[in-house]
Amino acid sequence: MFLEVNNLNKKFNKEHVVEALSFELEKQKTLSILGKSGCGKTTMLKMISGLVNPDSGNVFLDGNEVTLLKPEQRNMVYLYQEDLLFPHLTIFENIAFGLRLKKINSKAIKDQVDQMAHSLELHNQLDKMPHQLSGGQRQRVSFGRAIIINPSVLLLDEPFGSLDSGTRQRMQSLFKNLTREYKITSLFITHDLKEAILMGDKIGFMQNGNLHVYESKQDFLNDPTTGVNQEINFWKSLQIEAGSELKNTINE
Amino acid sequence: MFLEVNNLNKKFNKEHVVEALSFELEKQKTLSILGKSGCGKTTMLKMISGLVNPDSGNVFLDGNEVTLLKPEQRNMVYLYQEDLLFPHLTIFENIAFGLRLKKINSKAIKDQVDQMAHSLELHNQLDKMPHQLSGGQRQRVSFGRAIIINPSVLLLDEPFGSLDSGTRQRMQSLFKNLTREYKITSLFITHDLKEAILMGDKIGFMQNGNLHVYESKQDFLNDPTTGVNQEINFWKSLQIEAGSELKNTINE
Amino acid sequence: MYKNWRAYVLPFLVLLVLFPFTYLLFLSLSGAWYYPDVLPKYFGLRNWRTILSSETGLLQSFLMSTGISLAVAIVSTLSGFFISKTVYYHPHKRILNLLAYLPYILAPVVFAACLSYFFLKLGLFGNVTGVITAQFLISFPYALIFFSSFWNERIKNYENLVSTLGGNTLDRYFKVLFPLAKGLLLVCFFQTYLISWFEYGLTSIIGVGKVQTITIKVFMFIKEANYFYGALSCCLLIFPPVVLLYINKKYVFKKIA
Amino acid sequence: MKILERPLLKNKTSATGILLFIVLGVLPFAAAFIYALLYSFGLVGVISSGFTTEFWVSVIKTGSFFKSLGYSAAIAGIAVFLSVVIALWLTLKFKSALENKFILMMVYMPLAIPGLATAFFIIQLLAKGGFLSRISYASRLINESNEFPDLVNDNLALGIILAFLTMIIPFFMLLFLNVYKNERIEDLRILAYSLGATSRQVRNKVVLPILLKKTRVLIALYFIFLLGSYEVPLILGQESPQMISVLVIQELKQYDLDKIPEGYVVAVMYTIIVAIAAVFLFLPRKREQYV
Amino acid sequence: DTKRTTLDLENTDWETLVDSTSGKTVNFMMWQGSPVINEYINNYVVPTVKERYGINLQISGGQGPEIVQLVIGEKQAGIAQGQVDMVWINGETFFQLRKLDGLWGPFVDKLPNSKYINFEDPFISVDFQQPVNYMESPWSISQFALFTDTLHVANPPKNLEELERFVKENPGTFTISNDFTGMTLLKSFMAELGGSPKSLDGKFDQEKYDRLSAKLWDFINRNKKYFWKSGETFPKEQTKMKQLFASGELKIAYGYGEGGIEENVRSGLFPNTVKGYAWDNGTIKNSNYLGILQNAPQKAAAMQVINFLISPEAQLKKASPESMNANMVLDIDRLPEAYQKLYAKTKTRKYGPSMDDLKEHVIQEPAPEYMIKLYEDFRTAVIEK
Ligand SMILES: Nc1ncnc2c1ncn2[C@@H]1O[C@H](COP(=O)(O)OP(=O)(O)OP(=O)(O)O)[C@@H](O)[C@H]1O
Ligand SMILES: Nc1ncnc2c1ncn2[C@@H]1O[C@H](COP(=O)(O)OP(=O)(O)OP(=O)(O)O)[C@@H](O)[C@H]1O
Ligand SMILES: NCCCCNCCCN
Ligand SMILES: [Mg+2]
Ligand SMILES: [Mg+2]
Repeated sequence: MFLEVNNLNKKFNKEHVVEALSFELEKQKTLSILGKSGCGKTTMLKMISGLVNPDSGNVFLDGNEVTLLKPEQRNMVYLYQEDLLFPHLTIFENIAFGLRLKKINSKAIKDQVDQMAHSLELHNQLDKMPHQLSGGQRQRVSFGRAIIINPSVLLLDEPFGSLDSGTRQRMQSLFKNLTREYKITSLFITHDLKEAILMGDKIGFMQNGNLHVYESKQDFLNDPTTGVNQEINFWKSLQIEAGSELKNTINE
Repeated sequence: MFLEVNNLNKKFNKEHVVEALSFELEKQKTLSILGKSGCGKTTMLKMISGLVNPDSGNVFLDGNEVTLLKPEQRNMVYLYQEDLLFPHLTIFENIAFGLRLKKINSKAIKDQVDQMAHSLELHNQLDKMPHQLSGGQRQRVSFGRAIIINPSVLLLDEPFGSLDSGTRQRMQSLFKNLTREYKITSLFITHDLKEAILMGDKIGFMQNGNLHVYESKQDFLNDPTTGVNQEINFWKSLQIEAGSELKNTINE
Repeated sequence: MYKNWRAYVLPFLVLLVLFPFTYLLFLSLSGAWYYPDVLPKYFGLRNWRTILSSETGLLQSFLMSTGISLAVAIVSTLSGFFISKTVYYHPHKRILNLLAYLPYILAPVVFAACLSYFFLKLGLFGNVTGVITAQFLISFPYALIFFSSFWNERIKNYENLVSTLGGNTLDRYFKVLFPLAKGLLLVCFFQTYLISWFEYGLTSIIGVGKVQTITIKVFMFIKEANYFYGALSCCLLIFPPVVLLYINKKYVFKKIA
Repeated sequence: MKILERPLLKNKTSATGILLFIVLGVLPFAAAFIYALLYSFGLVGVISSGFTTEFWVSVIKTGSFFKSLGYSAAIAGIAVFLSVVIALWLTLKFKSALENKFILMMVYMPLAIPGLATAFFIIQLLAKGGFLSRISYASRLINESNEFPDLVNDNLALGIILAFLTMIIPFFMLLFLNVYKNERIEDLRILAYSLGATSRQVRNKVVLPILLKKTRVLIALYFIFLLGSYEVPLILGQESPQMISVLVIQELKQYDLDKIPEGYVVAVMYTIIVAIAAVFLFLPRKREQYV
Repeated sequence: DTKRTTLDLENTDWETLVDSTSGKTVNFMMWQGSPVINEYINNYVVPTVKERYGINLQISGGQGPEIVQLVIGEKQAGIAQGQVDMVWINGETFFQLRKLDGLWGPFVDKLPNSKYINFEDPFISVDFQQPVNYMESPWSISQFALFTDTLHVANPPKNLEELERFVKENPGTFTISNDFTGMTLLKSFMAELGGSPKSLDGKFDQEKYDRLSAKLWDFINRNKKYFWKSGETFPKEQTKMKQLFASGELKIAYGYGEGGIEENVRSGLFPNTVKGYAWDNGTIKNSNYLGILQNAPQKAAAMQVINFLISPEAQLKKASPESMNANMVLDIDRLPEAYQKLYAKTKTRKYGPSMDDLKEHVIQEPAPEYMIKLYEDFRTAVIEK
């Protein structure tokens, strides 16, 4: 297995936030993770990326233990839940940040960033400073900054939470393409069921500090506790409510 | 009309962000607003609440022009898109903030905050400082702090963006109940179609700096550009894909 | 009315700030200014000529002072910045913070009096190294505490962000921490520079009057009876930092406002 | 924060950092203190003749130490309080003006005046024979220099306090400006407004608490710094009571060499008292971890 | 290196002694607060000793207390090779350094130029009622005097009775500096209360001190409400008092060096109507000295420098009112004739009195204990009262 997490534990004061958490993930797969707010998702990602130290447990990447390595030695990128842009850098420089660290030549950086900005629909915003952007724009910058460096593992903490559905869809396919193209393995935290289903090769559900990974998507769809059925019912009822007129529209 | 917005305009540098924006809203109604990321939603709310000055145009509240009033004189509460908590106050004090301003006695404040914290599912977190909370928890604090003071107008900028679907649903009904009970008029920005439909008495769609408010929900559902049909199709296809097994689950 | 009031206060404050500089310069050019005259009977360069001719080696003193102060400011600002990070992120930062205050409890002159024994033993008496070390000992804690307010959760997140994007320690400092702390670094640099530039009591004890910084050279006159020379000495002390400030103004002010 | 991230790595850098901190920040102080302590009991010093408590007894008996400490604390307290108030007021009132480079330069400039020069200037300006007195005389407000009010070397330490104010107000302004920016106070201020706060409430419940909590360490530092200041009270103070450093140095440099240990007694007592006070002041209670 | 530098003065003649001083660096610690003194040292003494003897004379700033602190510190730390070779001191510091055994010597009788000094003169050979014993070389001699602006005060007080009347008529214009200078004035007052200029001569006498000081404190406390700041505080240093005089707050001030006003008038600090004058019962006269520290690394070179400083040439230059304006410590009659002629031609002072003017009113410096007691009691009996 490419990524293995063994029996991770974390307490804050007396609160057991992550408890005996274990799972595995194959290379180039995406694991979508759902879970109630405050259940420990962010803490888990931070432990995997090395930003928070687990009280116990291990993390293996490609067979090597990385539990105690520095974040920068893991070749994993953690994408913060809040859009944490560098306030002293322009949007261009924010996106280029990881590339600059690699001392790639400026011309190449410019090309890559411009292309990424196009995909992110941010090509008009490159000269702005972070505080001049809208919430969704900031989130996209943050996403672009992480993915542009083609990390072997990408840990995403609700990367598209502030996007409208259209933009969100385009970002989702961007993500899909890039992970495929660059063979990226990823964990993808989201609160959106649809997104979880679309993005994940596998789906995990986190509860009480523990992560349950479903054998297959079907298992997930079959689990009554996930809320999928409510969702389906909602849209179904809407269809009925909207009547034939809507039905026509849909079937066009 | 309780809230009237007339021909608002706002430019940032040369970017026309809000252009000739007008709409009206009746008392005690909620207007859901959808729109592409970066289309000007936040800017609009900030102008209505007085946090950003419009280049031109007027805002009327209950017949009185408020365009040039300071934010604190408008009796509107604007709920930031990013969770902006007071870093020097505990969660309890963050929620209590607006009540303390009103010089309500401590006992009453404690009761109200405790009750609100329960509804927000934050009763265990009251003694923490903001940086110790998860993203969704912070968002709920921010929401609770705004709604606890029963403002006559509430402007919400994606209040539930970081919540899992279960929590989100409970927060939605909390919102519904409170607006009904306290006769709150509100603008509700969201990227979630379902939420827009559920929360709004009316639904608006913002595009090119302009807001189009649909006459009825039906009109909205019938509009092919909103993305509703894709959503319905998705869940429908899921149902088909999942086959009979899933169907049973759903119909249970 | 409200607006008007403010429009007057600001120019007044500016005049208030400029007044001492102008007045001291004026006084240094004056002579024969007896009570109750509002203006002096003599105005010219006499005092300056007298002092510049009797104080040989003023230029060397000036250069040496600049060197000492730069060394002290750079070393204490940087070490204060780095060490304050470990101190204020440390689990026992409450105790450490308390310890950091201790050097302040003794006034520098008293501190010097108590430390001179050790400096003598270490051969740090009467030489530039000793003076730099001694001045560092009082400016370092200052810098350390100065940066305490900088370190917080958000800064930590930014730092982590660089790491997760593949940046090493150097990147963390040069790409994020230094730029974010630039304003504070500059203020601290300036303050520690001034602590060193103006330090008299400690320098005179540890330097035994042999390390003749510009301050040592001219402070005597301030304390003497002749206030025209006193004013002149003030000018010699004050104007170099002001010029420094002016030259760096573009650089200093960009990040602070 | 209880959370120790990545202990192995942290411990190495952390250990070096803490070690440097102890060596550079704590050790010299400890050495100086122990030296003073030994001196005060007659255990070191060229004219020492073995352990004795006579110097302690003598200092405690005369009581000038306690008077001096109280006097210093009052002056430093008043000066710090006024500086904070004035600096806050100026910073908040003129926040937008302070973005102007020239105005900002005006805030920086006073930092370039050392305490001794400030004291010197204040004497030239405010003494009975000073500039203001001459102007008052010329405009017939007074008929002789003696009628000019007592503003330096005076009972109320007005001159000292004024000097302190001019020295630290600019510093506090720069500090507040920085914190204002770093802590996103502008955003939080607007947020508070929208929650219905009046200007006054925004100031008292958001802006000031955040500014003060973030800077209280430095404010306390300046209190201690003023408490122990030397040059300014030396020039602008009166002979009795005197500020504490002036007293210590006077004792250390006194003509009667046999009494020098009394200076160290004063220094030791002062250090102990302020250290105890510092424990109460700076050891923040666990709950207030936002610093 | 811990090797103690010693010189065998007994068995070495001057030529051998100074033979190897060329190229040596001598550290001279002195008070540097006056441009005319600095001018004399920096532009005359330093280049001259360099040129003539090849000695690098380094000046470091510091006076009595700093010197004493340094000696105490180095003694404690057992420093054999000290930082400073020679020092400029007066009786107060001499007393302290003797107590600390910090001075090296006797060496003065070895200096060739010491032959011009009259060691019979008690104002030279006795410092604070202590025999100098060639442990320090006299450098200048001076007398204490008072001064006033004759434009405003035509008849300044010359005894305690007149002073009492004066302060009542001119409240706030007289004070006593709480330092060496002020205490020296108090000693003169005490001598007056004792009935004669000689009343404090001899060893310290506790009974005499108690009796006279009681009278003195009574006089001061009775009148201090008419002093500067109503006697609630006193200037810490004599320089402060001079500033107050210069700015017009005080009408009478005083100091060593016959008041030390010549330079102040010349530089424009005091108006040219300021004149020094004598006190009826006399004021203290004494010398100030150059000493070599016990652990001085360059004792021979320091001797060479001191020998130069007491040479007729250097002394004559220093005596000029336009230079340091310090009285020669040399006996005119012993000088070579050429220098006697030159001396006769030196300009006289315009503003300060000469020592000749004051010679009728001379008091010898009393025993050091008087100073110690006065310091302490002035604080407890006057300032803190
Ligand atoms: N201070 C500013 N300076 C310059 N441009 C700005 C500023 N604030 C907003 N903008 C620009 O205005 C446009 C609208 O921003 P706004 O925040 O209103 O968008 P939004 O609809 O809220 O988007 P989102 O859904 O992503 O939050 C964006 O292109 C943004 O970059
Ligand atoms: N530094 C901290 N100190 C104390 N408690 C903390 C700290 N960080 C997180 N917690 C607590 O740990 C729990 C899990 O937090 P975490 O951020 O992992 O949740 P999450 O699953 O990411 O939630 P969300 O979906 O809301 O972002 C929460 O109850 C939170 O309050
Ligand atoms: N003990 C050192 C304290 C430093 C305080 N700096 C004040 C600078 C004012 N210009
Ligand atoms: Mg989270
Ligand atoms: Mg927005």
